Amino acid sequence: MDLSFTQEDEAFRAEVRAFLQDKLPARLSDKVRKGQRLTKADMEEWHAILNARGWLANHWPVEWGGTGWSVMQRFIFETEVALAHAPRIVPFGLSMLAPVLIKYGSEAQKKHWLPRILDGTDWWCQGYSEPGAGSDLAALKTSAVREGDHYVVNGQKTWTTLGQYADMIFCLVRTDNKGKKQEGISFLLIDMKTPGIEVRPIKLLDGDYEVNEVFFTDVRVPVENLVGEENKGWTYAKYLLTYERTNIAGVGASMAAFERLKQVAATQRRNGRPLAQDPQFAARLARLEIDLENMKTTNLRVLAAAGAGHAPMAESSMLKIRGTEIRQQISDLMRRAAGVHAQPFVTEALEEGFNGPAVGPDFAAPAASHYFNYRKLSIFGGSNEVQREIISKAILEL
Amino acid sequence: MDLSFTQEDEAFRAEVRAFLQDKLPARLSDKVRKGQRLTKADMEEWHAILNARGWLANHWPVEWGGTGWSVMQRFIFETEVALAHAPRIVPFGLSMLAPVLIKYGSEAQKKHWLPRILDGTDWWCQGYSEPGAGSDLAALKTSAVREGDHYVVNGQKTWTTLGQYADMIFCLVRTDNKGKKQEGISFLLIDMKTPGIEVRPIKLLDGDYEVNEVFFTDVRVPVENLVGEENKGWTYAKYLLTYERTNIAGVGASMAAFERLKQVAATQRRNGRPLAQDPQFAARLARLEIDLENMKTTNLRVLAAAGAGHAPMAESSMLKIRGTEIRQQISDLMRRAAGVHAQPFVTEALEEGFNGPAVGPDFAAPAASHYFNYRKLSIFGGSNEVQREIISKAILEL
Amino acid sequence: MDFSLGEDRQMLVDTLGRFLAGNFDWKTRETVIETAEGWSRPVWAQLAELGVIGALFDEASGGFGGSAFDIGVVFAEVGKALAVGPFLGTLLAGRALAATGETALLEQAIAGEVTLSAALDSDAAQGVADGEGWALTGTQPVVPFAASADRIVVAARTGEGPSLFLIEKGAPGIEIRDYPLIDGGAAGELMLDGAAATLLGQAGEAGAIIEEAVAAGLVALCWEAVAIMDSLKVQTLEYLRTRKQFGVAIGKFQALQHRMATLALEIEQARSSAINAADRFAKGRLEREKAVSAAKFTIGRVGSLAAEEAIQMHGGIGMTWELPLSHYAKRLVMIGHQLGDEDMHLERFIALGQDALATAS
Amino acid sequence: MDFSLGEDRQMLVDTLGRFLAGNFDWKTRETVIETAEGWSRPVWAQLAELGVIGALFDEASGGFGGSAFDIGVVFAEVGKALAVGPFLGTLLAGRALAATGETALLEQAIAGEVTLSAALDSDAAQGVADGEGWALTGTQPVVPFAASADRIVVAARTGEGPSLFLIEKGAPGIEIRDYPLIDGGAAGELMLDGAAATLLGQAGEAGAIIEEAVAAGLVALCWEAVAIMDSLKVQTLEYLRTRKQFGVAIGKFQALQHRMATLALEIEQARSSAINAADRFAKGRLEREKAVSAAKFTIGRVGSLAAEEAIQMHGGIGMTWELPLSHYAKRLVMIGHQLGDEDMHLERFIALGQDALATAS
Repeated sequence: MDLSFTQEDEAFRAEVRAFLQDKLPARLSDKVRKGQRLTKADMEEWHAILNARGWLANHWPVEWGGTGWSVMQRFIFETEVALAHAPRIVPFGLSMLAPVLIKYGSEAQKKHWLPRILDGTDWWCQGYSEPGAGSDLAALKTSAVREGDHYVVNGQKTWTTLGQYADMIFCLVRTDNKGKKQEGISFLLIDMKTPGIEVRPIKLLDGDYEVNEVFFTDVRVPVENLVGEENKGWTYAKYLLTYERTNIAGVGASMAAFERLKQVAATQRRNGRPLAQDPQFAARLARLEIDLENMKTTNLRVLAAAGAGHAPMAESSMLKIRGTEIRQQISDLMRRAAGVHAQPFVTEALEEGFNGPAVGPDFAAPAASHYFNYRKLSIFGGSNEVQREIISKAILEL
Repeated sequence: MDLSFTQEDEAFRAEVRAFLQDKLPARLSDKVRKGQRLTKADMEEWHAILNARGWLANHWPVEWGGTGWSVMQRFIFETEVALAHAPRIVPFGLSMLAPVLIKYGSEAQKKHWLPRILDGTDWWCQGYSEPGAGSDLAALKTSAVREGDHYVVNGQKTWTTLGQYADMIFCLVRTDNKGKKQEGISFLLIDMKTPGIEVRPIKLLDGDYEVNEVFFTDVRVPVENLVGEENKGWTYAKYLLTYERTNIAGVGASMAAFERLKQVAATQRRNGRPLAQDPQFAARLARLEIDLENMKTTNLRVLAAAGAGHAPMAESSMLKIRGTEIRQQISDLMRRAAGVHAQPFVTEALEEGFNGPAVGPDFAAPAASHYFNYRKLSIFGGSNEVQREIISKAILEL
Repeated sequence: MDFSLGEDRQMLVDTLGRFLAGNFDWKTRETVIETAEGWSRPVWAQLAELGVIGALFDEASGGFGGSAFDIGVVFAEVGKALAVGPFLGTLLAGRALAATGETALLEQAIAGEVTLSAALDSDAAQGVADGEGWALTGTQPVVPFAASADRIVVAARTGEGPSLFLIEKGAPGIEIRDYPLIDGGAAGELMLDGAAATLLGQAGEAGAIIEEAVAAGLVALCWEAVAIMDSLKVQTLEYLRTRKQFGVAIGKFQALQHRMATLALEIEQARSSAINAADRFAKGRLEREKAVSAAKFTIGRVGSLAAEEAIQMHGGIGMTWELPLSHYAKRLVMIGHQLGDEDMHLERFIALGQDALATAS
Repeated sequence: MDFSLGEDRQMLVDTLGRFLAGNFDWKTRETVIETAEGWSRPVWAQLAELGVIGALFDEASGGFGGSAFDIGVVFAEVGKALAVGPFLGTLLAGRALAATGETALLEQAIAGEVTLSAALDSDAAQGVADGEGWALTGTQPVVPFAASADRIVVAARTGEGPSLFLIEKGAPGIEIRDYPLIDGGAAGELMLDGAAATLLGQAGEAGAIIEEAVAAGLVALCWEAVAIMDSLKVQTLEYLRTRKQFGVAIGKFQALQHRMATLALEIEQARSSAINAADRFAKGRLEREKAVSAAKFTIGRVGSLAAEEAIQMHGGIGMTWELPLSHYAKRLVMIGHQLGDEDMHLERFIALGQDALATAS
């Protein structure tokens, strides 16, 4: 056993750090570090920088623009990017649709769509959930009826993250009502500018807009936008959902957030001493640090197994549960650290270039918003209850 | 709202205290306080003392020997008895069978059995659970076949607490195999000296014997020992299980145990200071104290509602869950307080009159045994999982 | 022992409940929290007329109640309706005014003619004598509805020790940086730079008065919190009974049933803690303070659990602004941040226990 | 990065696992724990012959392994079989002997010719020079298999500071009050009254040696504990699959499924903590000590959860002496009490973090 990174890995890490030092704009990392809201342009800017370096689609096959990195290199990359407070890389085209296209799409589809994902021509969003189909995704009702060389789509999707910015949406639609609900689902690519599509942003409890409802009324979609075979969409959807994601635990993001929390605990005072020396807070912090350290190794173990050819399936459910719990706990301690200053809701302070007087310590402004917003982590991407079901069935065989 | 006890209640409490001061043998309270094992004679002695005072069957109707106390008086009595470290009052005849007989028994049965319970002639035990019927009690298989003026009983009961001392057992037996499993159950009183009964003590993980298997082979039971009607036993069994128990939370016992824990925390040292000043232990202790204080009021609220004529049913499930959790947590902190001295297993130290050299602090000897033994609290009397089912159905209507 | 509210208090509860249901419905709340002041003066005036403000104070101070249970039931209705307004500030300031004999101003507040607030951290400001009056300097954080208040009771440290003062809206040396709150309503940083102030009571003697006023505030917050938990529970159970996935109501899933059973049990424990706090309020100082800290700890612990479970069991819909549930959850978690959080009160409970031991020995 | 054991270590694991399965089965264990000594000398001799004792020490000390991972895998097999014997005492004493150059005695122990134990609380005894040797006074609590040990390594405080000594079975001034343990095996209170002792290494310089030996012991206990958790998990899953109530296997009840999923996840976290402890063992002092304290905290926390859940899900049968499960649960909880419990190691982890900050600044 040896948990050290190899010399090659360390050299790679140095290369990534140098790149981040050089190319990650301070304006962007500053916003991320402060917990300010990112604009569409912010995310596009970082996307383009990564693409220019050839590191954007690092998990794709080399022939389509991938880097050929090992799982460990990808882990290092994702960790370093997070520690440097880079903006999130919007995953819908790059990490969700692309693997499906690469595995199940036609040559024409790959040639057309993959380069456009890389160069940012198309901002993709995801049309999976519906009002009546959340955890029970296969219960979806949005219908696509074949009429000549088009499908006519009617129905509604919801929880479509960043759909307000999107050029394209990949959708699960029902093309057959007979048989089991998992059969009769197809996977369609739909241009958001097609007549009959309406996007309604959903205001979340933190006052921000990041998810949307998308309504389809007689939306005509060319048949060449069907991925794979008609009525086989559930296979592709499951592939997308269980697609081996090295970063599902979000260890890098949690490490970065935890570092910030530790700084806060060292300086913010309660009862005349730093929070880091407050018995209750210190214990919360230590428990979290230990759990995160353990998680890091759990993640590496899964990756090492993946590198050795063992496909992690249900293990990623464990990573998802504990990874999101840790991220939520960090945001929980951050809002606790803010004390009375968690209440003020100065939304201007969440925007770039805010110059007003700070209310309380600077970390406090987004603390409560983040805590409430991160409730989503245990709900989306397959709720943590659904992940427990998977563990129970697939690993524990109950 | 007024949570003070009335003057009458306080006068009653004083009376109970005076009685305990006067009549509870120091030898017995000493054993209880030290967590030593009680013998059959110990329990019988205390039973007789209470009976002599007329306070034994305080929850029975006055005509049969009850005291006519209010629920609040009974709560005060049970609390004071526990705080004085009196031995447990064995409940099987007194608090389990007797209410069933009083409600469903014949006049002859009441006249014969109730006085014998009071004067200690019969030590009763309970024949409910079977190897295949635990949480699913109604799945019981022990059969009773009518032959003339006898039932012939065959089968096996298990987890029969203190059955090794018993003169009599009340049993749920199957008298009919048709229809729903809840139908066809009867309630029989069986003399333990009848030929064909074998008692096999079960050794528990703490090395002690308190539960038994009871085997029945062609055991002949006179038909006059049937309680109520044949095949209606499930009704009586349920009545017994949900019989309004003022003391299900065990608040008095937990208060007594917590006081002892507090003394231990004030004197036992770790890292050069008393445990009460150790940040982690102090926090555990405070959380527990607060939860117990809350529980006490929750219990009183249920009692006050019962006094006002509202029959507590599912509320007693909440009391059972949290009451047993608190009791388990006290034993958990006690074993933690023992530190390295939790490991030594000096069983002689658990017997009265042990004169050998103590190993570690005196509270340590039974600490681990109790912790392991108290695992039973969340298992028996309807496991805490079964109680959650009851809450979910009866209170939450899910 | 008597757990009933009693006739008079029950009438107050019914009146207040009916009034808020009729005059501060969800639509009204949504409008009010978007206004600059963050509360509704007309609603407040009507509450005063109904005697709701007066219920927080005893007759000697010009009120009609003033027991901890009176405070509790008023704030429970506030919680149930998720009402916003200067309830807490009025309570804290009013208790301080009553304790220092300033009943004339308190009577105006009870009548709804004057709006009060309170900033009771005596370490956050200093007071120095300045001719006939006093001058205060320092910053008091997150003072409820500070910008709307006509008078603010301010704690400050003087040479004599912790002291209480009254400052007046618009007086020189006062600056208020006001803002909305994430759970509705408004507050402000009260920045004092030699602000003219009137001393309340005796300089240096305010410690016990502040502690008693804060204890009343803690009772209020705990009862408000329990009412919110009840509401979250009811809303969540309703959702569990009606929302279907995999062909059945999700309330049929045993894992959720058991979690709801645990939550229901914890809420009953929280209710008991709030009752204990009110019951011990009129007892000796140590008993009162242990009980309010125990309650605030319990409320904080169960409050986050209730808020998090309610949202989680709702799924995405529980995170939307549109659903009242999310606002109940936000208010509940933020109550945890007012007048000392869960951790602070656990530490305080431990310290009070050690004080008690030291006194006993 | 490499999470495989490597060929040699895998062979050791296989050999040891096979040997214990064949020579220390459940029946044997039941017999052995009822004996006065509480362990089996023939089995121990065979373990020595197989090289198992030697695997705990490096070649310079006469062993064939000695890395933290070697220690880990040996104790994992001990845990899997719930083996009793002077494993921990030999490890602790042996590491101290190796660090002080006493390899001759250690070699005898590795060969199974001499039985060792260790009592490493330097605050529990005092040592004073006594002619050529030393005299020790004090009581060392719960010394593993003390009555069976030929030699015991004892820590004591001298004028120079914490020091290590060797005492010999039966020497004057030594009294051992021995007893069985609730989790099997035996130990004793080691009462020293001017007992003749030989100094190991330099007087006053044992602090770092003791810390390193205890760290090795912590790695051992953590790996032992994880193996026990695995066993409890397997036994409980098997029970959940076969035990029927209400007409179905109880493993079909969702509430239990979700709890098992949580438990499985926590066990993986515990495994990671044990791996971290072994990995950091050869790093600098602060990294090593933080990792072993983090692991012991995790093991303690998850250990009680695993023991309690395993018993609860079994119901009454899980509490019986007859079922191996209850003994696994007892051993697991008692590991929490050895070499510092969960709370102590959390406090220590916090303190080490503050040391690190102080050093950095």
